[in-house]
Amino acid sequence: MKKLLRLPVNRYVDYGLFLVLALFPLSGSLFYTQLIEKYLVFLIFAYSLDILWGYAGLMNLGHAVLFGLGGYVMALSLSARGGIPDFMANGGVTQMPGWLQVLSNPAAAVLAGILLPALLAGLLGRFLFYSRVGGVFFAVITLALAQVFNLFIQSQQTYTGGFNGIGGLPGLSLFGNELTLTQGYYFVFCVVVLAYVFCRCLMGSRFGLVLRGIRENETRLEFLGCDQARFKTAVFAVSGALAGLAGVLYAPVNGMIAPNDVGMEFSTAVIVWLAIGGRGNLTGAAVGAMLVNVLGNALSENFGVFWQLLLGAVIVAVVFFVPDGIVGALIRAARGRKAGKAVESRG
Amino acid sequence: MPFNEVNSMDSFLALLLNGLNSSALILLAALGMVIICGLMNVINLAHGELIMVGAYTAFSVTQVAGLSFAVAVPAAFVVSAAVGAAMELLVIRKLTGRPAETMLATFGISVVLQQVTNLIFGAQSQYVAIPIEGNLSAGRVVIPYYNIFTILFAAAVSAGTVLLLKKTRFGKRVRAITQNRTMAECLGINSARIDTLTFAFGCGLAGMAGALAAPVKSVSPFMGGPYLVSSFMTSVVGGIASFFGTAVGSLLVGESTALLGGVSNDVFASILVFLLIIAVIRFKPEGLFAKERR
Amino acid sequence: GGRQDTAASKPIKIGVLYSLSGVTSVSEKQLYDGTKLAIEEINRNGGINGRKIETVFADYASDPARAADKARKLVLDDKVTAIIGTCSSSARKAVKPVVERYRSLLIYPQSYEGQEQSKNIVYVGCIPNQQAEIFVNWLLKNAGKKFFLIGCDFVYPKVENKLAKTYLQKGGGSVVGEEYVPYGSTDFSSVLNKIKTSDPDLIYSELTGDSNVAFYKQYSAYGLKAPIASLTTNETVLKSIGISAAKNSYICVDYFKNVKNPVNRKFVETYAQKIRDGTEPTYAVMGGYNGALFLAGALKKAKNPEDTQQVIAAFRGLKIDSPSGTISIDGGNNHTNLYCRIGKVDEKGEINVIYESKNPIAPKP
Amino acid sequence: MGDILVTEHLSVCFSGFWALHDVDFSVGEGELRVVIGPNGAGKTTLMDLITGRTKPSSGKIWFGGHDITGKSPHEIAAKYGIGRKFQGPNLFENMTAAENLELAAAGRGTVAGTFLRSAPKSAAEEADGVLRRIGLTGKRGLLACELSHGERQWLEIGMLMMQDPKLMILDEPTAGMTEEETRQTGEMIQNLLKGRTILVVEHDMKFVRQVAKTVTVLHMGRILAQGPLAAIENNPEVIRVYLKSEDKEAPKHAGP
Amino acid sequence: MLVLDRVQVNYGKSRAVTGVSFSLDRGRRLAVLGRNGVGKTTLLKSIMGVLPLAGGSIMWNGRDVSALRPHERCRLGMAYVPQGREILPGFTVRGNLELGCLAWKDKKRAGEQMERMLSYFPALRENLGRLGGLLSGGQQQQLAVARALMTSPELLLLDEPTEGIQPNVVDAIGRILKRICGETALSVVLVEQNLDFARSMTDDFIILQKGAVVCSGKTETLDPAAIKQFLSV
Ligand SMILES: Nc1ncnc2c1ncn2[C@@H]1O[C@H](COP(=O)(O)OP(=O)(O)OP(=O)(O)O)[C@@H](O)[C@H]1O
Ligand SMILES: Nc1ncnc2c1ncn2[C@@H]1O[C@H](COP(=O)(O)OP(=O)(O)OP(=O)(O)O)[C@@H](O)[C@H]1O
Ligand SMILES: [Mg+2]
Ligand SMILES: [Mg+2]
Repeated sequence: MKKLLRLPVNRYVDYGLFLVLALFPLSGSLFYTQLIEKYLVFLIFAYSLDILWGYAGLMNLGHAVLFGLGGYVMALSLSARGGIPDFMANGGVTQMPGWLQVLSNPAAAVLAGILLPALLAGLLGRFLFYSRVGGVFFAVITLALAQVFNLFIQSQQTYTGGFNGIGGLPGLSLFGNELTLTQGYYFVFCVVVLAYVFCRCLMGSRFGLVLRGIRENETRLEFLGCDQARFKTAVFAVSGALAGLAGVLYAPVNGMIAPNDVGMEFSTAVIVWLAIGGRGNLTGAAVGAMLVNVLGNALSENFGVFWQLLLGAVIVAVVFFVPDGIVGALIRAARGRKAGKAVESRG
Repeated sequence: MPFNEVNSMDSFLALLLNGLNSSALILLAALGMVIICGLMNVINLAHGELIMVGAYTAFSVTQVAGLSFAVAVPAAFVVSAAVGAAMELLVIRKLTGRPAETMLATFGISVVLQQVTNLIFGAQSQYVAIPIEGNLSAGRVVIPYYNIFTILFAAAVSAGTVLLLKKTRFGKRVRAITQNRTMAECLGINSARIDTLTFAFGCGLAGMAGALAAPVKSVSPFMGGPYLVSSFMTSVVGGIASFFGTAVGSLLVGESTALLGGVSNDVFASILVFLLIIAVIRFKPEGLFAKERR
Repeated sequence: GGRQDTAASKPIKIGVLYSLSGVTSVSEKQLYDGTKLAIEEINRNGGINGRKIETVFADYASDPARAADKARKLVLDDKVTAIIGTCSSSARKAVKPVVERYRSLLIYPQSYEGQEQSKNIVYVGCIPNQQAEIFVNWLLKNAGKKFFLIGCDFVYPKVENKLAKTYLQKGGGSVVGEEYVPYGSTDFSSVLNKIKTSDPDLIYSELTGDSNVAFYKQYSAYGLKAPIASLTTNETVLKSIGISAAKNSYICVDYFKNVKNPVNRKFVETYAQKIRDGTEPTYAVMGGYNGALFLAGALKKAKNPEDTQQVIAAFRGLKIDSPSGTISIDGGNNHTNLYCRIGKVDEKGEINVIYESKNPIAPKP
Repeated sequence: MGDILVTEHLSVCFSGFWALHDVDFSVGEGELRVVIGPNGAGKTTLMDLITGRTKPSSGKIWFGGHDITGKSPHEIAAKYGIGRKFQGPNLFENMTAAENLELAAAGRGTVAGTFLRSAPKSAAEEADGVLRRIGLTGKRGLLACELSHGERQWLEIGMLMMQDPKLMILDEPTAGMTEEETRQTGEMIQNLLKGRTILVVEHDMKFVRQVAKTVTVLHMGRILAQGPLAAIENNPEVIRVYLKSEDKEAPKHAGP
Repeated sequence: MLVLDRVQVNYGKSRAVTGVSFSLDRGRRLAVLGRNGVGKTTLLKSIMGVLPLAGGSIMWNGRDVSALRPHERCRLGMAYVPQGREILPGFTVRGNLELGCLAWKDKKRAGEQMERMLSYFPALRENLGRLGGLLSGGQQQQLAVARALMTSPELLLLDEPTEGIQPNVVDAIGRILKRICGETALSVVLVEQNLDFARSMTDDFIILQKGAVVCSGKTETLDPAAIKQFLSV
C-alpha cells in the first residue's frame, strides 16, 4: 500500500487511463469501441516514439515509415488470403510472387512486420550514428526517408496499391478464428499493456539511464566508456520493432492502409501527440495520443471547418503554457510539492 | 528503371538551365530558413506557410488591388516579415532555448496560417499573372524571360543577405546572439530587438520567394509543404549556418533533380535526390560547409 | 395541430461525407455545394413524398482512414439510410468495406478510374469509357496524332493513360512521351524539356490539384504551343491557371456550365444565387447534385425509404432530369449513363462546348 | 615498474596550426605526473589525443603495451581503462548528481547487459559512498545544472571515482576551488593513486607543489623540460615562459 | 558608485542569495570571497542583470538599475567576465574583441582600444584571426577579460578571472587591472578563490556564506581566523 502511495503521479495517470480503456467496451457503442480500438494501436506507436525521442532525444520525423512498413507487410499478407489481390491483378500480375506466399502465413507476416522495421531502423542507425549524425541532421534524414518511402509506396502501384492503398482487409483473427469486436478490442488492449510494461521496464533499467545520458551529453558518455552509437542503434531498432508491431495491428483493426499512414503527415501527427502529452515518461505519449485523437474526432464533428484551426491553436497554446506537455506539467507540479525527490520524468 | 538518353548537347544545356531555375527558387526559399535556423536555432516549420503568405500577398496586390508585380515583391516581403515579427514577439520569444518546443509551436502556427488563409481565400488556387512574358530561344534551348529574372533576382538577394550579415553591425549582433545570448547581452546588445528583426527578415525573404513563385506555381493554402521540405534539406546539406553552403546545396538539389528527371522520370528523380541528401549528410554529418569546431 | 411525429412525416436521414478541410477540399467543396443545392431543392419541393431529407454532415479531412471512421459513425451511430460522399478513390475504397459490411449505401459522386463494382455503392461520375474513348478519337480527328501523356503518379492517371494508349493505337495515333510526376509536384522543368524534345501535337493530361495549375502556367511560359487536353480541368481550375495559359486547351467531362438546356439555365441561376463565392458550377458540382437527385428518386421509389435494401433496389434503371441532360442508372453495374462533352477554352477564358454525345453513354466499368 | 603510457613522435595539426609537435612522452605505472605549461601549450590537446577525442596527425600512443592510436573514445575508456575529467565541467546537465554518478559506471559493456532492471546494488551503494566523499550527499537529487561551479568540479571527480580507471586524467581539477578544497583535492588524488596512474594538468603551483614529484612542462607543442619539481621550478626557461612575468615592476606575489 | 540593498536572488523556489548589501565607491575594488556554492556567481549575475532580483535593489551612479536588462546596464558602464569564459566560439578573436565596442561610432577610438588590449595580452595578438572557440582554456579566459575591458567600463565584474591561467599571466592581469584602475577610476567587483590574487588586487572584501554576507572589511585586515572559519571546510 505504502509503495503504491509513493508512486510518481504519472503512474496514477497510466493506471487510470488503462482502467478507463479496459472498461470502455462496456459502454456498448459499437462505433466508439472500434474507434478506441484503433487509438489503442496508436498508443503502441506513441510509446515507440517516446523511447526514441523522449528518452534518447532522437527526433524521428519519419517515424511513420516504421509503422507503415509493419502495416503494409500485414496488409499484403491479409489481402493475399483470397488469392492474388485486386491491385496486383490490375497491374498485370498473374501469379502470386513467392514472397507473398510466404507472407500469407499470418505468423510469418507478424514476424516480418515486426522484424523488418526493426531491421530497417537498425541498419539506418548503424549507417548514421556511427558517423555522428545527430540533432537536426537526424531529423532531416528521417524526414527525407519518409518522403522517399511515401513516393516509393505510391509509385509501386502493382505491389502496394499505390495512392489508393490496400483496403477491404479482414479484421483481427487469432489462430484462424476471426475475433468479434469486443474480443479484438481486448486483444489489442492486452498487447498495449504488454508494450507499456516492456517500455517501462526497459526505460527503468540501466539501458534507459544510458539513453537519457545520451540525450544530455553523448560525447561525455563516450569518455565514460560507452559506445553511444551502439546504444542509439539499439534503441532505434527496438523502437522500430514496436512501431512495426503497431502497424501490424493497425492493418486489420483499421481495415485498410494507405500512403497517408506512412508519410510525413502521420509522422508529424505522432510528434504532436507526444508534444501535447509530454515526453520522456511514457505517460505523456499515451495521454497525448488519446487526447488528440479523441478530441480531433469530436471537434471535427462539431466544429466543421474550424477544427484544424483549433488543433493548430491548441498545439501553440500547449507548447506555450505547458512546454513539457500536460503530463510533464503534472509531474512538475507534483515535484514542486515534494521538492528534492528524484522524479519519474527524469528517472 | 529505364534511363532515356540525353540526345544532344542542346537538351543537356536546356536541362542545366532548367536546373538553374529550380535552384534559384529553392535558394530563395532556403535563404530565410538558413537565417532563422542557422542563426537563431529555430526550426521554423511554418516556413512554407510564410512563403504562402508571400504568394497570397502577390495575388492580392496584383489581382485584387490591380497593382504591378514590382509592388508585389516588396509587399510580400513586408507582409511576411510582419507575420514573422508577430510570431516572434508573441510565441517564439517565450520559448528561447527550447528548440523542440519552438519547432512544435511553429508547427501549430503553420496549421493556423493554412486554415486562416483557407477561410479567407478558400482552398482553390489563385491566379497570379506572369509579369514578364516571352522567352529566349536558341535551337532546342528555351528559357523564359521570367526564369532569367528569377535567377538574377535570387543571386542578388543572396548577395545582399550575405553582405548584410557579414559586413554590417546588425549582422555581427545577430551572430553574437546566436552563439551566446547572455554574453551578447552583457556586451550591450539588445537581443530582444535583434531577435525580432532577424526572424522578421528571414520570414520576409520567405515571403519574397513566395511572390516570385506565385506566377509559375500554384497559389493555394496548402502550397507550403514542399517548399518547407526542400528548404530544410537544402540548408542542411549546405551546413546550416553557411550561406555559401546553401547556395551550393540548392544548386545540388535543383540541378540533380533536373538532370535525373531529364534522363529518367520525376518520381525516380525525387527518390534519388532524397537518397543523395541522405548520403551527403551521412558522410558530411555537419553539412558540406560546416565550420571547424573544438 | 397536434404532434405529427408519425413515421410518415419524420425526416429521412442521410449522411453527407466530404472533406471541407484538408488537401482535397477544393474539389470536395464543389461536390458538397452540388449535394447541398440538390437537397435544399428537394426539400423545398416537398421532400420525399412529404418527408424532408435531413442531412448529417461529416468531414474526413482528406484522410481515407478517417473517412472510414466517419462512415462507420454515420451508419452505426446516426443510422442514416445512405451516405453520399467521398471524392478520391482512396477514400471511396476505405469506405467500401464499411458500407458493404453494414449493408449500407454509398453514392459516389466523382469520376474515377473504373475497375470497381459494389452492390452497396452507386457511382454517379464518369468512368474512362465515357470520357477517354470519345475524347481520344475526337482529338485524333481534330487536333493531331502525336500525343504526350502526363499525369500525377497515382492510380487514376495511370489507368486513364493506359486506356488512352489502347484507343490511340486503334485510332492510328502515337504516343511520343509519357511522364508521371509525384503527387503535388509543381516543378515541371524536366518534363517541359522532354515535351520540347519530343514535339507532340497534343498534351494529354490527368494532372490534378496544384500540379495541374502549375503545369499549365509553366507550359505557357516556355512558349510551347501544342494544345493541352485534360480530363481533370474544370471552370474553377481555369480561373487559377489564367486565360493566357489556358486558352485553346481542351477539356472533356460530362458537364459544363455552358451546356444549353432549360434545366441547366435554371440551375446556373440558382447556383449563382445560393453559392456566393464567385465560383461557377463544374462537373464536380454536378456530380454532387446528380448524386443527391438520384438518391431522392430512389427514396421516392422505395416503399420504405428507411430500408436501405429497398433503396438500393430502387436505383436500378432510375432516371432523372439533370442539368447535364436526362441520365439514368445502368441496370447491371450501379454506374450511370452519362453524356460526354468536349469543351475548348476560348480567348475570353470561356469553355465552349464543341462536342456533345447524342445519347448518354453506357458505363463499362 | 615499466612505463604504462608512451607516446612516440606524437604530432597534431589543426588546419595548419601545429598544436603538438613530435612529443615523446611517457608515464610510469603507478606514477602521479603533473603537466604544466603556458596557456595554449597543448596540454589539453595531449590529453585529447590519449583519450581518443582527437586523432593524431602522426605518431603513436601506447598504453599498457597496446597501441591505442586512433581508437575511439569509448573503446579507450572501456577496454583500456583510461578515465578523464575535462577542463571545464562536462556533465549530464538535466540529470541528478546521483544519476550522473551511476551513468559513469553504466554504459560499459554490451547493450544487452544493460537491459537488466537496474544497476546492481553495489553500484548504488558505491554511488552513495562517492557522494559522501565528494561532499554532495545533501545534493544527490539536484540536477547537475543546479550545482555551483565548484560543486560541478567535485561531481566530475566523483564520476571518475565511479569509473575506476587504470589511468586517470585530470585537466585542471582544482579550478574554482578554495585553497582549502584545493588542498583536499590534492590529498584525495594522492589517495586515489593507489593501484593506478594519474596524470594531472594544473596551473595552481601550490597544488603542484603539494602533489608532484615529476613534472613535465609543455611549451608551444613541445616538451620544454621534464624532471623533479625542484629542478623545474629553478629551470630558467620554465621561469621565463611560465612562472614569472618579465615585467620588472611586477608586484611581489604574496604567499608562502 | 554601486550600492546593493538587501539583494535577493532565487532559482525557482530556492533562494541562492538571501539579502546582500554593500556599497562600492568609485575606483575602489571589492573582493567577494566564499566557499563553493555560496552564491558568489549568482550575486555577480544579478548585478549585471543576467538574473532577476527577487528582492532588494541595485543602485548604480545614483540610478536604480534593478529592472534594467543586461545590455542596458552594459551601456551604463558595467562589464562582466563570467565564470566559464563564455567566448563566442564562431567569432574570431578579433571579432570577439570588436563586439565589446560595437556600439561605438568612433572607428579610430575602437582601433586604439583594440591595440591597447592586444598589447596587454600578447597571446591574443598571436591568435587574432583564429576562431574563439578553438583557443585553449586559458587563452579564452584572457580573451574574456580583454573583451570586457574593450567596453571601457566603469564597473568591472570579474568571476574567478584567474582560473586556468598560467602564473605569470595571472600576475600580468593583476598589473593591468591596477593600471587601468589608476588611470580611469574603474571600480571592480572580484570573485576569487585565489586568495593571494584577491589580496593583491582589492581594497575591501566581503565573505559570503549561504547567500549572505558573514564578514567584511579591508582586505589588508583579512585575518587567518576569518579565512579558517569561512573559507575552509
Ligand atoms: N580542435 C582544435 N582545432 C583547432 N585548434 C585547436 C584545437 N584544439 C586545440 N587547438 C589549439 O591548440 C593549442 C593548444 O591548445 P590546448 O587546449 O591543448 O592548450 P592547453 O595547454 O590546454 O592550454 P590551457 O592551459 O589554456 O588550457 C591552442 O592554441 C588551441 O587553439
Ligand atoms: N541554475 C541554477 N538552478 C538552481 N540552483 C542553482 C543554479 N545555479 C546555481 N544554483 C545553486 O545556487 C547556489 C549558489 O551557486 P553559485 O553558482 O552562485 O555559487 P558560487 O558561490 O559561485 O560557487 P563556486 O565557487 O563553486 O562557483 C548553489 O548551491 C547552486 O546549487
Ligand atoms: Mg587546457
Ligand atoms: Mg561561481
